[in-house]
Amino acid sequence: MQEITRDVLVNKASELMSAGTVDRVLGWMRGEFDYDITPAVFSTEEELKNNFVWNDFCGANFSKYLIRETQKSENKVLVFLKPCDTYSFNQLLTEHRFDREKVYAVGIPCNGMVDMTEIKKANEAIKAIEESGDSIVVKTLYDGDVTLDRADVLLERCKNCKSKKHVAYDELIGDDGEIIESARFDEVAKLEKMTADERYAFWQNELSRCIRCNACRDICPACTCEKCVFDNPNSGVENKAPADSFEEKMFHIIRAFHVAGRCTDCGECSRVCPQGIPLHLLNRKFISDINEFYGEYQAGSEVGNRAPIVNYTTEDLEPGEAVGRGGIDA
Amino acid sequence: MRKISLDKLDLLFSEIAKSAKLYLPVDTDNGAKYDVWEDGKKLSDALNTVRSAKDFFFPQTENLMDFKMSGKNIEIIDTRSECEDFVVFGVRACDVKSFEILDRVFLADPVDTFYKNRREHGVIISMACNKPAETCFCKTFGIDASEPCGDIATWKTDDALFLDAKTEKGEKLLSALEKITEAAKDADAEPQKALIKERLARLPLAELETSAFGNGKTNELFNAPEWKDLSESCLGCGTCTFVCPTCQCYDIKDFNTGNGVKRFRCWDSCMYSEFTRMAHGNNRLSQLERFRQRFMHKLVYYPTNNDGLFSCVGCGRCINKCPINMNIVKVMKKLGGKKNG
Amino acid sequence: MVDMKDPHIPVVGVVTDIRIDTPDVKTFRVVTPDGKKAFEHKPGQCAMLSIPGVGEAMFSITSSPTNTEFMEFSIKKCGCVTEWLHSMEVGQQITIRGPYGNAFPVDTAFVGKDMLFIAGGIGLAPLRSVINYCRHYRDRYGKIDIVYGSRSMEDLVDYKEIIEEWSNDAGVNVHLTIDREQPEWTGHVGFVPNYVKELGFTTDKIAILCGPPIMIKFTLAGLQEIGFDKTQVYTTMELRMKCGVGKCGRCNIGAKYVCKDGPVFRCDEVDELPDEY
Amino acid sequence: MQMNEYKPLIVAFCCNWCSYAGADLAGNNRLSYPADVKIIRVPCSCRVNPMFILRAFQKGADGVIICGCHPGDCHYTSGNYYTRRRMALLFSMLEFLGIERERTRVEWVSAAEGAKFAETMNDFAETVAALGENKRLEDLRCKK
Repeated sequence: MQEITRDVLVNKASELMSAGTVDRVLGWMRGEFDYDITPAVFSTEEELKNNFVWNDFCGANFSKYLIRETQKSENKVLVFLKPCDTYSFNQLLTEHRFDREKVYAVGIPCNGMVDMTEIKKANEAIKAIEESGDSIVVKTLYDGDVTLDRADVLLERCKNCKSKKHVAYDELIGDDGEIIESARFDEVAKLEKMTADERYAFWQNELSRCIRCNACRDICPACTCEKCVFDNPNSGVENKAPADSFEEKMFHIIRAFHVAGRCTDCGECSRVCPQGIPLHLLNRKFISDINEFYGEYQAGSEVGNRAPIVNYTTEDLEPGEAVGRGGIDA
Repeated sequence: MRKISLDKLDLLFSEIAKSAKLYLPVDTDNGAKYDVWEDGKKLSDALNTVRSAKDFFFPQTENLMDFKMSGKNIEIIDTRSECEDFVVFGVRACDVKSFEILDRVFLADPVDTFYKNRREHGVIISMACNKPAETCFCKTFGIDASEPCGDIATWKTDDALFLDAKTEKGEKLLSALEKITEAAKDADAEPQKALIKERLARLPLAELETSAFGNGKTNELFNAPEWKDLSESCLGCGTCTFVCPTCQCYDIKDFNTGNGVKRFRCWDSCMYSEFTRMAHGNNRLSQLERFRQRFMHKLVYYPTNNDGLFSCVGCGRCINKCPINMNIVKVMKKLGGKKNG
Repeated sequence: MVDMKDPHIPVVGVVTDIRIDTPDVKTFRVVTPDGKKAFEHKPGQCAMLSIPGVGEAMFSITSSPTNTEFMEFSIKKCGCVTEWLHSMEVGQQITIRGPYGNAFPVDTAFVGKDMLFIAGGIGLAPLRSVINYCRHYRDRYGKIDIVYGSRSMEDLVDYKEIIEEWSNDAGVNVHLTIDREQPEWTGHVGFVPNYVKELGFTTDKIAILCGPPIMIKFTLAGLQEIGFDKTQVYTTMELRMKCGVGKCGRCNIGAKYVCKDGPVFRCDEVDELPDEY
Repeated sequence: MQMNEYKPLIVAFCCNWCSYAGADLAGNNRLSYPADVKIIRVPCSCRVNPMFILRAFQKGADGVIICGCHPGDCHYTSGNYYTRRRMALLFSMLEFLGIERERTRVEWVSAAEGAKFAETMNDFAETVAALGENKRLEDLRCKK
């Protein structure tokens, strides 16, 4: 079970609403099943009581919704932020994307969210999903109950959680955690150790599945351009479908580049990809390069940080030195 | 009706593959997908493929024609060629139904010859769903997953595969398979059908119904206040449209290759902000309008123009894939009055 | 299959004449390379013109079907395709496909009626083919009134044809207006909707409206004020079209596809559509 | 180079204030460099968007080189410092995707370094020629 129950959050939200601190709540809304949870704006206590959920499937990061939501009204909106969400929150503030004064942020601890795709890989026809300690019990329609180790079916980003610490909030429920030395760059390092041919084959296989649905871009809290270059018919690259394998690569390279230095590694891109492409690896490659070339940098850790890509020193390494480093085949 | 024992499936596939390219669902790390059968490829047990079967007839991108330009002159090069025969095995009842829905768009006058070409050269072997999932609601749209259509319908039991030809194309193929299959009585497949029927009736979405939608409901639903809440968190991505077996909106674009121009067609999504952008402006400016368009099209506009046939087949892909878990079931329940509530 | 004609595949057209109508409107004459009309059409129908590499766009055919030699398109510069079209020279080849959409019921509902054409700006383009059709079969229709307004004198499309041909026809009355006073302008000054009301037409006519949406809205209201019924008023919405063949899924207003069910609608039919235009 | 030998197509983005003039100087001094180097003049090396580089590969380039002012000498004070960071990250990413790292390069060439310009181009063309045709960032539609 999560330490913080749904009721605690509902009560907190109701309390803030009746006190007039906020007039609406950005929260997770119950779906048809245990796992299909939708981000929603709750404006009455009644709605909160009936439809608010907090369970293993509340992966959605609300930070980006704040841009639209804060433009709607002069009143404050309550937002629940998991530790990783707070980094996106800060990054958006750094970029002046929403008005901090219109938000009341409540930090909530998180034990990691479960990846439904992972569960469904082995189990189809699911009646219900229950949490019990470190296990997840999947009740199926035809094959009885299946017990899974919770740690095995966490979202990738949660398996490699980088921080249980909230870096922004007005109020915190429960105890704050710590920044974690995670193994999140291991996969990047593994790829770097492969030969160029192997890496090419790996990405060719992964990116060839892209259907250009733009879900990665549209969910990304760093992708907040009013008009994306890939939507602009005059850009010459407004490619609605991957008509050639080149275009898949271009889209993903450019997208990762556009968020380089601003990506907080929230992992939403990989979570939502309908084709299961490990897009976070591209972002992490940039993060790990930035760390290595220009010093440790975590986007969103503080408001007002200058992103490394809009910064420089006269002593930076040369592009020629940037390649072929750190185990990459020479 | 014919039957073949399951341990001879490879024989069946190799026999079919002798005369035409055979596609079937195979397992990958990221769910099942249709792949060309070759020796060693195993039929997936998954309920359905991640991407729908519409790709066979309406691929994500296809070249329509080429142009060569020289000075003020233009040469139009018709690049069409006769499609090779192919067979798709293991298509579920919902996806088979989606072909009928696409047919009514692409085969309506004026006929889309790119679509028709592939449609005429493809043979569909459907397969009944032994284990329909919680996200299935094909029954809502009058589809019976225990009696799939297609050119040949099949039922898989614990030890055998039953095959029943449904069309002329199917009969031709099935008769070519006579020497490796054995005769079976219709009654032999009945227990399996009954089992599936019973399972379908017990699905969580079995009660979802359509009486609030369909022909003539446009004005009633168009201004419904519920659209605002429903579309509130929609990201405007194209996931639902691209995994949907019936979404068929497309765009035609030109690509200058440096030695000519290729005009190609690609899937487009009514959820995209630029979808209806024309020289004079954009017809649907808000996400609410775009969101409404998608569901109104499936549940009202399409049936209005097509004798009440809905353009959703209840395959459940959008339920599984939407990044924010908004889907047609939630829309139907919210707009469908008391019955669906 | 591949010997069948596909609706997406166009034919080559040659631009044989380019007329500068206004600072941002040009009229292009198009024939096939062997000098014929690319296809037959009815008044109000559209055609898809394209320049490979730039794109396709839908335009009303401005010439009358009674013209057996060529087709004409009056095109306002407003996007990439139109910009390209405006930059071309005589002799340039383009591609053309069509005709698309329904047409004005010139041979049924309009027969024997007095006609009132009301256009604003480039809105004259779709009406020109109907006007010239009616002029060609002059005895089939009653009196013809044309109310046409534009921002300024220079912005009146087909000014030469209006003055030299239309105005001289028996039973054709042309009423021109411009939005603001100009020294060399001796005609009426004012917006189209007000002018229509001032002119005070009898209500036994068929009215055909085309122009900017705001003009259509107010003119329609004005017509209703002086006693017109919506069933007497027609308009065209070809601006929304994209593929032209009822498949791409863009132009619909409710369940109606503008490229198949339209672009010509009677105003009472428009009323039944959801408010999405 | 032999006539029948494969000649790579090189796109060189040259800063208006230094390497473009450097290329001019190379020409004036009759220093030869491969004719298959297509120079694109940019106002500053930092004008080069990563998309330009990818698009060059798409349209058939086998190698892309960016030439700018020496660090510290930027006409706009700091443009080339940004170039340096961006390209370091981009090239590293291209390598991560398995694209041969020798296909992309950044060189600092001043207006006075006509010889360096020619030398750089000769060297780069040779390196790219050794790699052969660009296959990993090609767009099949653009192939004849």
